[in-house]
Amino acid sequence: MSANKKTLVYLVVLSVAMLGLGFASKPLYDTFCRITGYGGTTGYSEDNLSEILERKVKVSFDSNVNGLPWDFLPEQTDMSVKLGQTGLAYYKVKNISNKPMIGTATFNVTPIKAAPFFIKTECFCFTEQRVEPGEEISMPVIFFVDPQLDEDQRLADVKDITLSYTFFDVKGANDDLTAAQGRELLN
Amino acid sequence: MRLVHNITASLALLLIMPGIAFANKPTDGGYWLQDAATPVMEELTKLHNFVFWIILGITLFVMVMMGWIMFRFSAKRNPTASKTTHHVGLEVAWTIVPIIILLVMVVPSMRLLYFQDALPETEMTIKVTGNTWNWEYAYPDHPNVESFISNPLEKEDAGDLYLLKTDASLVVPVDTKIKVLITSSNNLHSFAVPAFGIKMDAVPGRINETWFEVNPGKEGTYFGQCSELCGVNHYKMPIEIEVVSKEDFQSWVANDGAFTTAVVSYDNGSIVLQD
Amino acid sequence: MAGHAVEHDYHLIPPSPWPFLSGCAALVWGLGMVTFFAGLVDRTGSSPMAEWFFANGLDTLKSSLTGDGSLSGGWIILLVGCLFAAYVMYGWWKDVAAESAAGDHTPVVDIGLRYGMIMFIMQEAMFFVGWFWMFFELGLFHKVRATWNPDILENAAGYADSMAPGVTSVDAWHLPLMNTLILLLSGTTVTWAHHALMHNDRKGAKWGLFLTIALGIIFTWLQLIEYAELFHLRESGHEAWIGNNAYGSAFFMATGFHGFHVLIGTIFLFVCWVRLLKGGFKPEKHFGFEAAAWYWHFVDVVWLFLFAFVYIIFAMNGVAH
Amino acid sequence: MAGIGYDDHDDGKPGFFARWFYSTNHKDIGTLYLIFGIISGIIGGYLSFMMRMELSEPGIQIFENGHAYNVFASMHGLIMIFFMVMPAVIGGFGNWFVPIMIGAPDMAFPRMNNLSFWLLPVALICLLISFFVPGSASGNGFGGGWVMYPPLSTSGAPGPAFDFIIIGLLAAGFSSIFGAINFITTILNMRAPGMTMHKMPLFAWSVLVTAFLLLLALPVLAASLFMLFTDRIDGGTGFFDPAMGGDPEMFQHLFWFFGHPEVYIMILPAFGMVSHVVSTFSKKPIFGYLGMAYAMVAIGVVGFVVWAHHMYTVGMDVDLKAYFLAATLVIAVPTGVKIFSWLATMWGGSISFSIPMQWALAFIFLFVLGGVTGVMLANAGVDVALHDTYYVVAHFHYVLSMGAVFGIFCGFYYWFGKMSGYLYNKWLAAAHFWLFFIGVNVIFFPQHFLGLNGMPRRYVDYPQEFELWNQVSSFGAYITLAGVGFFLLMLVEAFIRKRPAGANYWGDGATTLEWTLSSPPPYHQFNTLPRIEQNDEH
Repeated sequence: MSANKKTLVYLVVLSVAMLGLGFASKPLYDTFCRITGYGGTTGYSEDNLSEILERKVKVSFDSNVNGLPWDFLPEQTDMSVKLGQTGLAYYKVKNISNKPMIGTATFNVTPIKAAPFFIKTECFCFTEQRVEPGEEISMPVIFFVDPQLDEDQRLADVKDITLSYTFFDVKGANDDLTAAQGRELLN
Repeated sequence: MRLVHNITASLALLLIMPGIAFANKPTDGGYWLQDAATPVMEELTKLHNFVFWIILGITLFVMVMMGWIMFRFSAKRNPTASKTTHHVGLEVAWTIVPIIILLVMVVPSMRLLYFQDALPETEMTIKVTGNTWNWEYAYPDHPNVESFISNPLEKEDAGDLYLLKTDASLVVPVDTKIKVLITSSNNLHSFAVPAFGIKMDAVPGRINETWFEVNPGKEGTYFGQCSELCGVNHYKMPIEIEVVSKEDFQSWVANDGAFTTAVVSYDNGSIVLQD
Repeated sequence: MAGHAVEHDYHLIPPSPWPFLSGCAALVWGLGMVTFFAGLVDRTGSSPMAEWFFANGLDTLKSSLTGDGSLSGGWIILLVGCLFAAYVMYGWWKDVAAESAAGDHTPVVDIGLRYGMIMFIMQEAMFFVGWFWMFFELGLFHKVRATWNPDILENAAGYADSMAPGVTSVDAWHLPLMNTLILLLSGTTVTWAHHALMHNDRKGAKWGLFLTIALGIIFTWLQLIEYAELFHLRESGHEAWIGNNAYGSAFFMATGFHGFHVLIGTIFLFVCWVRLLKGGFKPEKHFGFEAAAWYWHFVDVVWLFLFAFVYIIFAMNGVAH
Repeated sequence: MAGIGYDDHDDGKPGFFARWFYSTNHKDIGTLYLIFGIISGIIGGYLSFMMRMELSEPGIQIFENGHAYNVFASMHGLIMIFFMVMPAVIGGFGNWFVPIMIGAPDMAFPRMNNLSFWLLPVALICLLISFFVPGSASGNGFGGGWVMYPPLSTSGAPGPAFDFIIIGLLAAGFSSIFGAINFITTILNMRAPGMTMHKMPLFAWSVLVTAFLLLLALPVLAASLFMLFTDRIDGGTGFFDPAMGGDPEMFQHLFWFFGHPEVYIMILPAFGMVSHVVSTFSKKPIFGYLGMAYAMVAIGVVGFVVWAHHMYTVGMDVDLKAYFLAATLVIAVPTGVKIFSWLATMWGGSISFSIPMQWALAFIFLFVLGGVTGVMLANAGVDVALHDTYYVVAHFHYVLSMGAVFGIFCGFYYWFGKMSGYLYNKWLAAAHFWLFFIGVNVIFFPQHFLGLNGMPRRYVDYPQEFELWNQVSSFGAYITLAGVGFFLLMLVEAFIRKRPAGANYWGDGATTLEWTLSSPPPYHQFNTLPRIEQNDEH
């Protein structure tokens, strides 16, 4: 029986290792990248905002609307900023339907590896925006690109960063519209 | 077994015959990658061919070995079996050799991967949105060109190019580094153009990017198809890309996204339209 | 080959109806799940087939069962499935207990049962790996991609920013802390019961087990109070209710499945308690009890992970409600 | 015990109903699994045949629309994986031969064994119901592929069809989890005296590794299925809903964390069976037994850390792609060890080309073919051109339709006499083999060309440029169908003629414990446990 027990112990250790390896490989890899500076998730420290480098990146703005009768566009297509320099951009949104609607915006940044260095100090994302019928509102985004981007070898080729927003309708908030239209859109 | 080996061997031979020059779309009876129109696709084809020779070699090696063993050690020719069950050298060898082959393979493979990913300084951007079931194209750098929807043509209109031809193609200039932003308005889609060596999923709420640069002299119409299952009309959302000369593209932009017969001249980079 | 005497200690079991009936119960339960949830929501769309399906199938059944059809969905089928499953479990476990009492569980069979229980707990652990993975993904890497807050790996407080702004999190140091202490305490009481059983102190074992079950019920009760408060937030129109976003999804499903496992563990312990009261278990042989205790400890450990990550770290920057 | 008053240690067989519905006998349950696998195989084969007929020429001939085709494609995948391959190799052959090979009288938990089986018909019923209930606005059934990616499986499929699939897969998943617990316990706890781990037959090893993969991978699938289920409820969760801050891509991570080990779950037992067959018909022990066993363990371990190579085009960070590329290539090493060990086992042997050996040789050759295209696909850069094209379809059918399925037939013919007690007709069996071998190659080899040329998967209709190879491929489906016909004919013939098989009808090469028993084995074998000599060589 002790041989069996030994085998059990080995196999349990093995499975735990398999489990751990599988589960941990992604975070481990990211952590590894951060520590070695090889990967894309380099952390940033909070007190380097004063530093402004000469290197410039072009920030392009993109917008999408998903399931809402809204016009949503950036007020500028792109803007060139120095690393560390604060930029201010506006998006405008207009409700072209005849009833007030609530939407919420998600956003993301490409290239993925540059995303952790793109920092927004003010944005309209993940909060519900209510827009009256026919109303047009302008929404600011204040951002800067972390100067540490310059120190990362992997990001040497990054000259162009895209900031993209998508407005979704808030689940349940615009029911009379979406229950019918949303399904229609999806099917 | 031999017969089967012959068949598979001749099929393999078929594969290594020099490829016929293909057009910008799939060819009936085609058995190789579509012709490369971009540097990425050229590199991709090179790597594919490189790996192909390696895997063909491995397959042939195993096949020949098997054939020889089946011939030499059949019960007829070798009535008494040996009892060998271990050979350390051999076992080490067939662990080490594949590792070496893989190491040889992984170097160009990584090079291609990073080449595809590293976005060069792009000269213009196009934005692609996957809808159910058509593609929407926008030119953020050219605000005067309205975004438009590209629907597939029905059989009557498309003729031989049914399921490839659309009513509005994406127009891009040749010899220009173009960034493609890809997103989706509902289901997943995938924007794929085989001749360009690009394929990128369109994910709702996310923006993905890739890039291509059509080689000089490669003007023409290219075709691709949605490559991620997106529902009932998944098969029916083709991608049609018209690659034109830089001049033609300028005039297309100047005409707010239309080809006209109007004569266009260029004066220090700014466009002058003449009637 | 009949006639050979059996010379091994393994336990060969005669045909048993329970597995087949379990399958039947699973089918009823599954149909109940679909019809209950499909019935809650109008998913019929405009398909005539759907109309037919609901009109001729479920609605007929539903109205014949409830009389008026005011309750939508197949909750009755779900309920029947659950009761069926409970009946099967009762019968199955009764057989096992009887076999154990009859001495069929020889040492080698006993070891097999232990292996089985360990494997079962391993798969339960992997189930929670799925939920935690989702939780960390939403907490950490989703925001790396979305650049919400890039310093997540620098300090643990960054976890909290995975929540949408203004979302209130549950204060870890109120009910969740109490629940942690309750579960830890129940871990000691179940060990007390185990040691008492080993020393043939049946009275102590009964008390220890009783306390464990009571603590388990209190835990579930407190968890329900917490949920009720959170639902109350939604009722009162709190706009950033955590159920409105993916963080809330992960929170409710992870803690909910843990709660479900607490329930199973409590029932498991309760069955042991009843067996104990009826005079079951011997100091040298009481694997049914040990399995329940192992399971209880597993549930306890999962809670500690939930408490550490879901409640404390994610809630650091959150606003107490 | 509900009125079934059998004595615990009775050797007599119970009556029909008790024997087949209330069974606690590993061989009977194994038989049930095999019958179930054949039935599912016929259903799944019918679905794929219809798909091939549809694709034999451009235009939509058979199906109402793309959705109907997608439903067939999705169900073909799910049924073949969960209800044909897995029940056959693990439930069927595993149940039949793992206890016998390790010298045990039965499985560790005979009742739970039967539960594992009975959950499967339940699951299949749920999947079949889903065919006939509304899926999306385009029609009945669920057409989101066997991978079930959201949003097509959440907001894109609002009808109850997909709920039935979720319930069915949960039932199938629990069936496999219980089965896995049973196999692990049986193998670890019930080996005959002297049967150490390092003397255990390779098939038992392969099932042990498979069982661990099942145990660790399936609960993650269960969790992600629950997430889909709650995401589908209005006012429910938003794990994969970007509007709520969720992420559709995350499902793909969770799914493939299960899905990649699943691939090895299907192929590893086939490895085990092929090893025995190669050894038996070469009249030689396995070459490099330990290497073979630990290669399987290595494949299992590495199989858990390569999942995202199914997701190269979702927009993943390039370094992650590089990691998954490298990790995936590593799998080629232990797989190579297995291939070469089989060749070395045959080397110096005295090979007789009986039917199981033909399947085994074909398995090795075709698995190599499918394996090397896997190396091609592992290259993330090249995968951009091949991802979601017919190249991938060809690749995984070479390793599954020809790997796993050839493994199943290999085992089936190897053990058919042992299980049924009858010999099969060699001519019918040979016709089955050759038609099947030619058929599947004609189906799937041209699909490499289609994929290279750019034809995407899951298309009900295609541009006429892809016509030639699709025609060839569909022609192969007829040949394969004829092959399946001969298989069924072979079964019927064997049971009509009832030619008795001896205890060891393969002769000297067959050395594992099942050949020491009669054919079919007694209802309860090993009432006296066999004793394995300490100096037995592998």
